[in-house]
Amino acid sequence: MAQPKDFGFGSEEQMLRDAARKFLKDHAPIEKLRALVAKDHKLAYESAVQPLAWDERVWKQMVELGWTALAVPESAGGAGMKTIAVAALAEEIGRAALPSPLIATLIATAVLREAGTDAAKTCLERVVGGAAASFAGPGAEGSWLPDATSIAVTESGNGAVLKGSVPFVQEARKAAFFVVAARDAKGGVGLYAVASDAPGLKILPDRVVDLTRDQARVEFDDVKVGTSAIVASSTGSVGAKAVAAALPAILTIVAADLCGAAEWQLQTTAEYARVRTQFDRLIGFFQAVKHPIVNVMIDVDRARSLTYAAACAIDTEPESALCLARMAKAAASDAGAFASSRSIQLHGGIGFTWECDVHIYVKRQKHNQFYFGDGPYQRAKIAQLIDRAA
Amino acid sequence: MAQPKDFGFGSEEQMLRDAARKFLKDHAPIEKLRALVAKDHKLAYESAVQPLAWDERVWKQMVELGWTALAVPESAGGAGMKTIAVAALAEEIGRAALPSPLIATLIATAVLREAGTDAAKTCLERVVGGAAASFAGPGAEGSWLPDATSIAVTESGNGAVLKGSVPFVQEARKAAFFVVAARDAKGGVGLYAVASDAPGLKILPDRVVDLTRDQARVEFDDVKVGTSAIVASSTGSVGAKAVAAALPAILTIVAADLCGAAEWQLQTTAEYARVRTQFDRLIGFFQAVKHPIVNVMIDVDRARSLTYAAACAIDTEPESALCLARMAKAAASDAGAFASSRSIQLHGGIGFTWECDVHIYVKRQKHNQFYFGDGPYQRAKIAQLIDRAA
Amino acid sequence: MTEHEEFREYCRRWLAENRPAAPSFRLPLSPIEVMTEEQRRYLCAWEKKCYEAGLIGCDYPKEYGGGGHAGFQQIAGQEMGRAQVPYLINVIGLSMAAPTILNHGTEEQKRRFIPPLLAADEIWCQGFSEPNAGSDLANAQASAVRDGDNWIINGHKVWTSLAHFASWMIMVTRTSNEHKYNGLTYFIVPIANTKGVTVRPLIKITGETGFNEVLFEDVVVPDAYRVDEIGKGWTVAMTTLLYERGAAEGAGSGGGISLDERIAQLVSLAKRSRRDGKPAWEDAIIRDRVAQLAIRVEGMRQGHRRMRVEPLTDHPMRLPLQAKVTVSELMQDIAAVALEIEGPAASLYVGDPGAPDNGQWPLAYLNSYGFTIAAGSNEIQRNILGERVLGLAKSK
Amino acid sequence: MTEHEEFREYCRRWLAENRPAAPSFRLPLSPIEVMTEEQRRYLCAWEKKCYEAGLIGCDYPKEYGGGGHAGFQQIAGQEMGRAQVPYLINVIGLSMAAPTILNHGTEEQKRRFIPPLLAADEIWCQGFSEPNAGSDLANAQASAVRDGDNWIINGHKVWTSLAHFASWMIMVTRTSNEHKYNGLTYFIVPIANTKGVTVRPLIKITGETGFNEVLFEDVVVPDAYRVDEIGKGWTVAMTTLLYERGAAEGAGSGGGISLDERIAQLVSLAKRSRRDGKPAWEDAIIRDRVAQLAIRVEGMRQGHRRMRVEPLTDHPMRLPLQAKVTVSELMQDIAAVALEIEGPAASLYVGDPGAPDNGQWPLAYLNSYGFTIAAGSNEIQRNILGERVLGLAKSK
Repeated sequence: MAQPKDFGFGSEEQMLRDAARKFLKDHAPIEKLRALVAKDHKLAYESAVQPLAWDERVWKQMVELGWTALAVPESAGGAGMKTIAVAALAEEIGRAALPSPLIATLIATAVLREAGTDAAKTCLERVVGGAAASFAGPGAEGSWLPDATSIAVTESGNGAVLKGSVPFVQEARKAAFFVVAARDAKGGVGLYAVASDAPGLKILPDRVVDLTRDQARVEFDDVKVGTSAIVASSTGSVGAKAVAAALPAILTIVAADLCGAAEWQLQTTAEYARVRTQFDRLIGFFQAVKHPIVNVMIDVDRARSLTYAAACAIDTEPESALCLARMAKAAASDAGAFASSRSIQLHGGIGFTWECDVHIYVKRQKHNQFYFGDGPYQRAKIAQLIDRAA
Repeated sequence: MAQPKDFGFGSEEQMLRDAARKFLKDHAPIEKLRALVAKDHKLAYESAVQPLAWDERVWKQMVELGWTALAVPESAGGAGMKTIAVAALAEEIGRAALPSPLIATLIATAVLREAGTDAAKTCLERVVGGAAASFAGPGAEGSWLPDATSIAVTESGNGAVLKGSVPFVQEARKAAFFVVAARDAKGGVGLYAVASDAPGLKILPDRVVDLTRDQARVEFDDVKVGTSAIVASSTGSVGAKAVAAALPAILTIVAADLCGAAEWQLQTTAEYARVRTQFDRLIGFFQAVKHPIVNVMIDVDRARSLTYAAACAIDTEPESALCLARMAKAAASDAGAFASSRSIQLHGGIGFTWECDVHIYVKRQKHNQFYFGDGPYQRAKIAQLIDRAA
Repeated sequence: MTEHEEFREYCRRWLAENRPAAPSFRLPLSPIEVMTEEQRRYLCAWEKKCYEAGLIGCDYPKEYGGGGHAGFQQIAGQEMGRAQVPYLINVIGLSMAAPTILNHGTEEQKRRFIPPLLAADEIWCQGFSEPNAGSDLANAQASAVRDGDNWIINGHKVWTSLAHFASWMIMVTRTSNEHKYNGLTYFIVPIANTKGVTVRPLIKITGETGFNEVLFEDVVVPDAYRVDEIGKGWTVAMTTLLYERGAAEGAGSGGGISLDERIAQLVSLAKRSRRDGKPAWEDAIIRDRVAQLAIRVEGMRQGHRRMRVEPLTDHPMRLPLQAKVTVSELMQDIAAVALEIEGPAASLYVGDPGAPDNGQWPLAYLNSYGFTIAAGSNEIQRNILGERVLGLAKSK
Repeated sequence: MTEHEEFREYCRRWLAENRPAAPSFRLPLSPIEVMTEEQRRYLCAWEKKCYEAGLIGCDYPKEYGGGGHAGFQQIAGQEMGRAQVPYLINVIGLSMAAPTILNHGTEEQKRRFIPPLLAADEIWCQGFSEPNAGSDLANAQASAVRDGDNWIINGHKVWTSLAHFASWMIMVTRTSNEHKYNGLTYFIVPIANTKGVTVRPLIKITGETGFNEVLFEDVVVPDAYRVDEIGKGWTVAMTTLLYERGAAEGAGSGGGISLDERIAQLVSLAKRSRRDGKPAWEDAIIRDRVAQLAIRVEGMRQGHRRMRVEPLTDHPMRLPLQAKVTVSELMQDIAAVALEIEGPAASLYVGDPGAPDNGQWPLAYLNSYGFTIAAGSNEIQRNILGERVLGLAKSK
């Protein structure tokens, strides 16, 4: 194994992680999250347009702390930190169930990094400066393959024209620009940077279950893109190649978010079992409570170990990164789903109420479970990889 | 629903079932079973040829009680009882984990019934007279479809010639004759009755895990069959049609055997949990013991209900019989596997020893779990049926 | 044609002719999520009409407003389910309060309470759970203190579906602290416009209201509203729960959408949904999951059938006591598989115009925990099964 | 090149050059199933050779026969695993007795017992379980009564792997009935040719022998063989179990066939097996199952790696205490999936010429229950995890 034993998680990474945990504890504690996203159930689910529930000041502080610069290479003015650090940060974001465009921006950053063009560099510099970004393209056909997109593109000497509509764009209303995957007439996939206020671009917000996120369908009605915004050309499907190269990082980041939230679910449910009494006993006494919690822990730990391993592989052993990242996403999706289910059930009647925080995490987990492919989806791909390896 | 509410399980069927239960309790109790099949582990698993461990006198008594005649139509001298009665009997056989060729004979009977020819009638008369039969054909490719067989046949005016080798033939050394499915050059499948001592027929006993059964590969080296033994011609694949028609009954009989044995596993494990003490408590107190046993009960009950429904459908609503029978086999296979796993685990160290009876049932269940297709196999077929119905 | 066959014919004809027009507003998936007054009015009107046509209360004695038949209710229920007409809103009254009063009530109570209950003129709710006695009914703390011919009730009940519409509550109170089980007494308590009663809607994780907490402050209840003897509350409550658990299937199917129908919906959803670029229904894992659920649905139906065939059951309570666990977990798993089929579209909630099946599946998934937790959590149900059916040592 | 890198190089070279010839007889899947004298001889010879080459006992102090290094044993273990050489038969000695004696033994005990243990000159077994104290070690009843400088031991131990070859047993006895936990005392007991000791092989459900019950009738043991203080048996036993549970993975992989290799075997088996007329590996359900197991194998490996990275673990015992549960259930499920892949061929046992993979899978499946039951059943392990790591109330 060419990987370092400690997953490359050294003192620098630990400092970042610990600082992030402290910052989020101070500036995004559960009380604040509740007030932000779950103050009013009618507002959350019955408004004509779902409200944008996030704290923009916290986001600005995060930018100041350098979190958007973290994954950006030094050549583009970023910190160029290892993926293990990015994963550790994403895990903290998940643990706080933070409503913010950071995860979307980190994913877009991963794609831009792999594109490697001047246009990509310009985008990355904007990210360092605090512009939130979101990757628009995959998801339409339940397909998360590198060339999945429902946007058509025509490239010419003057730039490119985008047409079509793409569903499931994350944090669409928080993003300053989108990294759009689009397919040309020959089937080649390119990547294009489009400002969220570009003429012809329309954001149609979804009504989503997850209270900590916004999501939209984004329509492109002959949106024009200058040559300087062609992040990767559709000729030779260069864009698809960049996405393919970024896929391990994308999966790892989403897995890390799931792991952080699952760890919160584990600890919160265990804490409830330590204090709640039924039948004259602390409910943690009952194996019908204790053993499911332990099973959650085992599943969460598997997902966490695999997530760190995937991140470290991206940094040090890229040839094994995709398989590990798919394993991490599969394990984290399943762990998130199981932790969610048990966190409601073992909280009993309380867990079924809006005022209990459990549902906020459950909804975020269900979202991430399916985003970029759930457990069975990843496993089908893993079977192909195993087959090749065997 | 055209089916009777009581599954057609009237007083006659109940009398048969109760009599069977009593007979088996008296003549095939667990102590006798243990002495018969598990007296010596070396004999069981290390003999050059696995010994035939069954009580032929009990079999003769069963024949006298009319159990082989049960499923045979009255026109062939049988009792022509309903499938629900056959299923109830098979369930008792499973509960006793009886080593006997009855299940194999009932399966062969189901095939012969559907063939409906004079040759089939002759075979059925032999069965009424006490000849054990076994159906040879499917299983070779992990396929249990009506036309699955690895035997080749050439039919002519004088009869037919069989060539080839077929694995996984049940109770091969106990059978007086085989009902052999074979394929002609055009792909048509016929059925042929072949005496177990026919020239050119060779029985090569397997070393099987299940101590309550014998199984063999049967080779046909140009075995000649007279016209009077052509149970169903290969022309027009009449044989495959007969097997297709018998398939619901076959699946139901195997499911019933699984259910009976699973019920034994449930009751035996519950009984152990009622008397065994650990940590100063009866182990049934612990939810880590109690809840798995309850889950076994729920699974066993699902399988039993579906098995009775499948049997009743064969009797009264044939159009829904195949789907119900596949559901019954899927549920019973999974229930048998789960009950097996928990019966060892919850018996603890004792359950891991040869002297504890638990392993005898576990091995029988694992065998039946796969025989004629396990849960996932059945469910793939059920999905097709649901699709057509939807 | 037997009397029962004739009645079935009658039900079918009547339901075909009297099916109500679909409302202009959305109805929630189950009666206990009914929130608005217009929903209540619509459902009560329908239920009263069914009662007047003889489809509700058929097996209750005539003197209590019933039809005086035997075995008719099951038929009417089946036909209402088949006809896919709206569900019955007074579900707690019908499945719990009425049978409890019939079994334990005084003659006066039966005459006073059962007729308007059957007619949907009075809605009922149930006051068992408390903040510190969720699955642990015997720990109920709401107190009832004797005061002449009256009782003074103080306490706090939670998880009380329909309390916001209810005239009456069936309630377990503590009348003695000396005995845990024998210190409980069962009452019928007026809820609507009663001095000292506060009904506060709780919000579910779905964002819906529909269940409540109810606070009692020196509420005066006449002794005539006591059900059965003082200190017999546990016994009476067990009767209620028996009917409630039996009714769980009803809540999932009878009157509303059947479980069969849900499987067909899954297949249809899978054919419309895309997974890895292909219809989800072509994905073998999805097919396996749906087939597994279909087996459980059919297994439950056949278990229900077998329950009544004595020679094919080994213990009289074995199948009935499984019903609550199996139906509630089945409903949960059906919804969970629907979300898997939808994939990223599972993010879209009720009210999103692009949500598959109008966003019902995320809603159904979240609501399913109501059923696995309420009416004695499934953990407690498994204890009961192990102890009562298999004779295992008590876990508490 | 660091000292550790050099040692790894050395191990590789030595193992490549000294790999033993395959025996003419079959070796069982794991050391605790070793039955015959020829198997024992072959394995002891190999183990002694490894010891003499410095691949065993590397981290033990030189005065107790070790190599006096630090961090070498893990490397040697990894390389033995990678080289797929035979497993070590003295597994109980190496993974339990030696570390326990090193931690709790007297200087004399260390000098007397550790060197021949490391050299495989003396085989060890463990006497913890009793017929009425399987998962409940604290209930041990085998008694030790003081008699001058000696102790008289009476009792009955079960589940004692390797007792038929063993010179010594580490044993928990009861020296006082007044205290449950503080009434236990830990001994080293001579087993071979000892008056009053009867070793009776038990037969496993696989039909194999290899574990035993051991009866003690007035067996005399000098006080010098007592480990740690009188009444401290529970504490000493916990040390043993800690090492045993940690070694569970070793039993499954190190030295023998690795779990990775098992996944590759499953893929190969699936390609050779036919399911519904096609290669089983084309069946999406089988692929999903195998991928799931591959994820668990990799997850365990990475968990093992993470265990040693303090900032990425939240509780020092959280990952180590999971090892026994995860590896034993993983081995069980790998075998169960292998049977599914084989389908009807899963009926064929070891010794059947047509059995896929020589019939190892039904054998492995049955044997897997040894691991989920022994060393504290997995039910008990889950209690320990919930209580020690998550602070939940004790279940006992």
